[in-house]
Amino acid sequence: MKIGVFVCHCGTNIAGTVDVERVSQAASKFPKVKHSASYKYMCSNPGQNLVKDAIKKHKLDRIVIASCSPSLHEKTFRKCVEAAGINPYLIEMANIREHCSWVHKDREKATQKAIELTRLAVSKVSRNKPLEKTYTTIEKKVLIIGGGISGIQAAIDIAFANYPAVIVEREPSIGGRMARFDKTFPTLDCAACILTPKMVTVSQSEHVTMHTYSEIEEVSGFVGNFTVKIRKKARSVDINKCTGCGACYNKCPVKVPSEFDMGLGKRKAIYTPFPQAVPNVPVIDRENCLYFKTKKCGICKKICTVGAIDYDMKDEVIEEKFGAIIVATGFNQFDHSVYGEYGYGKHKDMITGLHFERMVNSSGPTGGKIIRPSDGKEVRDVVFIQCVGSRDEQKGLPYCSRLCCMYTAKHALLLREHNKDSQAYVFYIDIRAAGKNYEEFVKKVQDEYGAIYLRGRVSRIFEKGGKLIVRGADTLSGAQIEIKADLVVLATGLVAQKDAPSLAQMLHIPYDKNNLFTEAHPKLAPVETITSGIFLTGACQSPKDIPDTVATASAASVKALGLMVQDKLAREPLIASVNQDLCSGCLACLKACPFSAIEEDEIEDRKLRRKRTVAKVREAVCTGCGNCTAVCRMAAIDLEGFTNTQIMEEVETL
Amino acid sequence: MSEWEPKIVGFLCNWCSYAGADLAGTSRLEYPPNIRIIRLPCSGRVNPLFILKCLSNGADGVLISGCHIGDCHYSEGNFYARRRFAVLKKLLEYLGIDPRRFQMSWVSASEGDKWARLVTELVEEIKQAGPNKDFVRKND
Amino acid sequence: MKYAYFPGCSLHSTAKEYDLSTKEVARALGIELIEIPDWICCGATPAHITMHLLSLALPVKNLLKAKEMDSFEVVTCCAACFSRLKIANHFMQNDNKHRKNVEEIVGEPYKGEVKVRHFLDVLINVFGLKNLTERVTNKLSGLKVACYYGCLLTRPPEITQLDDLEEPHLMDDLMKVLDAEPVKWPYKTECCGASFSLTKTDIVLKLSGDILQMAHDEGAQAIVVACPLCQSNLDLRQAAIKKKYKKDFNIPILYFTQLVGLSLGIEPKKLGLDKHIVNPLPLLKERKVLVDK
Amino acid sequence: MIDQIKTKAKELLKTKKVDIVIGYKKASDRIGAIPAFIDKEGDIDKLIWDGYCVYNLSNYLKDFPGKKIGIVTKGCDAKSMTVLLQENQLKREDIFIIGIECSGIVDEKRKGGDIAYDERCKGCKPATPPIYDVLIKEEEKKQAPRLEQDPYESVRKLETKSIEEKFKFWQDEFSRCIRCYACRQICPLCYCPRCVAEQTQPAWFSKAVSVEGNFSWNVNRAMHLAGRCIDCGECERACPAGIPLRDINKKIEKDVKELFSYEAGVDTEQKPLFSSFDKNDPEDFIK
Repeated sequence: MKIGVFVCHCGTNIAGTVDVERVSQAASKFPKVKHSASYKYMCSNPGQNLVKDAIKKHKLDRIVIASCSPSLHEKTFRKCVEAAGINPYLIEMANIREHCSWVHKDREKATQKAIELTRLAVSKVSRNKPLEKTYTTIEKKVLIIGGGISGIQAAIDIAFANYPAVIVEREPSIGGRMARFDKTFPTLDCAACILTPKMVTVSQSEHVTMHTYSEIEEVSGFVGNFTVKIRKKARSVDINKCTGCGACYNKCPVKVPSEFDMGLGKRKAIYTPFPQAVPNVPVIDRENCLYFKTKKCGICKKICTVGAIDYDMKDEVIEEKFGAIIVATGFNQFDHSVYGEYGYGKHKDMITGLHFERMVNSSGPTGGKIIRPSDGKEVRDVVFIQCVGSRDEQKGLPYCSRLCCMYTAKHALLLREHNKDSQAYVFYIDIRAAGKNYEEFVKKVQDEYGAIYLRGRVSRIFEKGGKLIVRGADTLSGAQIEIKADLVVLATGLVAQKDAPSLAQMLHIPYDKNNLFTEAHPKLAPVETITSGIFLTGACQSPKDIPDTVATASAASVKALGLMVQDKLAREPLIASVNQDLCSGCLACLKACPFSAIEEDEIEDRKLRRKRTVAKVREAVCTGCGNCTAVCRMAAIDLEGFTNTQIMEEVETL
Repeated sequence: MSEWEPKIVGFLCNWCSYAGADLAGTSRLEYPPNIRIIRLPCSGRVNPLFILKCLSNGADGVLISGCHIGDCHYSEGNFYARRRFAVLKKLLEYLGIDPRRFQMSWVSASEGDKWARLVTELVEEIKQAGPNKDFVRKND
Repeated sequence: MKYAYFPGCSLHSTAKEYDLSTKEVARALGIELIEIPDWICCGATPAHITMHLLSLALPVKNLLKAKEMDSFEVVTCCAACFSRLKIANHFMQNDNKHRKNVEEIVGEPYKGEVKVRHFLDVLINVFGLKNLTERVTNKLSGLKVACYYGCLLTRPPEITQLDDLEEPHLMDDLMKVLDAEPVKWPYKTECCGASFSLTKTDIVLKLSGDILQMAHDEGAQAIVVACPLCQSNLDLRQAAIKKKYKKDFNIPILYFTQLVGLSLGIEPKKLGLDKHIVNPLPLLKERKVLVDK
Repeated sequence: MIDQIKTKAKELLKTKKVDIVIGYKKASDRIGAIPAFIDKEGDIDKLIWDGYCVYNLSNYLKDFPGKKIGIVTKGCDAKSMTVLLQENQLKREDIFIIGIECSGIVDEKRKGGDIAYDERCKGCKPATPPIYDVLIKEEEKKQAPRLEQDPYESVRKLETKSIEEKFKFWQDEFSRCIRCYACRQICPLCYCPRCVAEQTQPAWFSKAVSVEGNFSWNVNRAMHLAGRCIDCGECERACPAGIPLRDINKKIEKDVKELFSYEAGVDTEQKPLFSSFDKNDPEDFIK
């Protein structure tokens, strides 16, 4: 073994406090060190050449660079020694700048420490092993969970690059929340007008497969090679036969509140959630269908001319392989019934913003009329309350839901457009209109549409004389305010889907205390998760408006496509590996792995002359955290690059 | 004979504490030179046997430092470390090893100042605890 | 059922009828109330707006007296006393710094071990509404009442732990058992202005006036209260309200204990029904809920 | 009740439900009991049951790979089987547990004297095995009242000592350790193919009989049993140097119960102590 040590002056950054020459001399006497040298800037071209030349001249096989933090130049020097013919994992760095010369003033002590740090690095490198990058194949197909605007956009982007995408949507139609909206801020184009063309594009794309009325059942595998089980719930209508004529739901005798219309309208027991549904194939709601309840009726089956109705249809579980997964599961609304001051959600004429969207929509349940749900009368005075649930650590959410300021402003505008005599009152805490043309939009609503903005909280809402009395504080004037409202619209915050944690557990991606999925890095990896190959888009990660949702959908698609275009996937070799002879098969490591990167394996035990279970690392999944190594009592699992031998050698050198 | 200076080993996770110690350097925050840092990917990588090895090899103190809870680069590594070393710490104390000799901290990548302060305090504490004589491997 | 009874200053003066009716009801139901000997101020307004420590030490002193009686549960009727005693316990249980200071003052260790209950709580949750139903001999049928809880009974909820913060219902439940009709109204926990009852009476007139107006609008013939301060503001100020706002409500303000007493067949005088400013007797006569004796 | 055990053993062997029955038989001193491995019906009469049946027989399960085993099991021993099942070392279908609702065993040191409960039986309340296939109860008369004793009494006593006293105490105790590893061999949960104590790459700790070597071995043994040790007490019984190993095991048992509400050997589905965590685990010791 011939170790070379190279000590960097880093100008005066190191040399100013550390006697670099002495470090170099001391290092030359360390065991196995054949050569040591110092130079002004080791990372510069001449510096690197000095290393390369020395490797050739002295036939060095391992290198220690005593310089700055490895986070800066470890990669640089790996490349450097590789160019000189040494395996890039046979170098170590001694951090004598950040951890030494910059934090100590006493030259003698700093020099001593620098020598010891270099000694540590030498001892470690003496135990390094040459490592090779590993490669895995990639299944060229992307799974998109959720068929809202987020998932739709992602599918379009993936399909545009000629890669197959599969959308799994649990509702009978794609479209998600956006399909329920009337108009969109700040430009006021109608949601349907911009969404439906995209829905059609997706449905007609040869690269996109849609599984609507379906849910993810199980996910296994790892980046490039996910295996996913998808449950296709029994639709009771044959999707291949149905022509979408609508005769069945026209004749169906059962009426129930429509989920799509937030209970403001009715749908049939066989139904499509909305007229533009994609696919335009109805589904039977078996809980309410007379045939399923009483075995009588069967009108839909009789009337269907193509024989698409199939009462005996069963759930079907299919299994598919994917190279990447995009999670686009969207959001839910905050449940405002926790607020006693708002009447625990009991007032009939108090609705949420999403109800308002349905009401104001001309194809909605009221035909675009804004009415009081209690008596159906048209409204005049409407109070909008912002931050319902949001920014309330006591009873609600600690975070800002980001879009309520904007959609409330939009609602105030639409209210006036629908009814010239109406008056909007908006209670707010702060107006957060940070977006292109957003602030201008709010100003317009205030100035041109006469919405009265009141800065303060509502303390009580109660019914009196057929009206809702809204009492609150206007903190700007200091006055107590009481408004007799016909309708109160709550800008309820955005929350994670109820089953977000179970999906996250299935996917092995982290989620925060609000059940929102956690990105790999809040700034530098906002659509990645720490599980490679799984990406996030839209409001499942944090509340987002449509522009942000679409942007993250395209971002996630690019990330997924980045995988699709590779032939093989290179992985850092700094991962765990099992010495199966030492392994008892207790699987403590498997249970302690945050990434499910360990699986069971079976070996033929020569001593016992029988098969036994042992652990095995799934190299493509392992991230190299090393947690497994610390829970292994028999030290059968080790981490390359930070092996037990390397670390013990370092400690031994102390 | 020169004044005794304690020798301390620090097992630092690469993503938070090592970067925090780097930041202390970049910010030129001075602290005593008694600590030797061993870089690991995660506090979860630390095997309790490393601690024993340090102490029997002459270290006067051992520190494990990782990301704050919730910040772990591997999302959960520090949770496991926390549980593991809660048990070890109590056991060592029960067996008569001065609790000051084995400590744990969370230092984030932005807490250069905390790192400098932590090491300063640690060195002070270990100085008070005195040299680790009892537990050291005798030179044979 | 045996409790240490802490009446507080109001029940010995302005709210004598609350004290009377409570004792009558307790006697009738077999709930033993033993007044804490030498009880002192509970630490309400005069103490707690001037000196925080005093406002803890005073109630603790009282609770220690109760402890000496070997009684680990104290019952009080006044919402302010209830609040002070509960808050003192909360601090003694959860705040080491304050506990040390207070223990030094009262000269004894105390960790908040004496349980504090409001008489409403005892009636409903200990004696039980079902048991009470069986004891009602004189139903208050047709009597429309607005149950007014005021500010202190339910707030702060983590300390009082008595009833729903925004929509309390204990008294409403109780009234239903007596066959009275509690009206649905939104002002159950509005402020009556009690803190200003001597210093800024015009505020009291406005706030108490609003409460009376709302009760009136929702069809209440009487207001039922569980706090002597609420009672005195709503009862006492009706004349001044009439003068200032030209509104003559003439709504009797009754303690829940008085109505429970009536339904148990106790005669009005024993319940202090003759001690109100707005005379409730005509209404009670008209509704035929008075016991003929 | 020994008849019940014999009857069951006979039935198991006869019906070929098991290949072998592990139980107890009289030792050559005619007083103590030693493990019996019965594979012939004819040998069944050798089986005994009395207060001297102290061995934790689950330690022998691994010696019969591929065989179906019937095993006589006390409450505490069944807990170690729970851990073995948890850790994938046994297949439940390979063993038939003849569970004994035990009323305590004798203190071996007083062999020949009166039956007295062993130290470890004090404070053992549920003597019923957490898992079994058939449960045999001890006779009523032997069900002497169990002492309501703090199982951690001696741990607590040690905890109150000063650091120096503690070190002194353990240094004295460990100084007798001859590194024979009897504690490991007898432990049903020390099943590693190659113990770290014998590894050389790296050499985890000194193999020499020295203060730090002995300390290291014992800390290592204790940490490897954290959340796993079910206090069958075999290590202490086996230790020729009389080191109070249970005081170390109990210390960790107490700590993990207090810190994480974790108890070993109660549930086969439970995750190992160190392969799990709670987001709210205490961290007051962390700076």
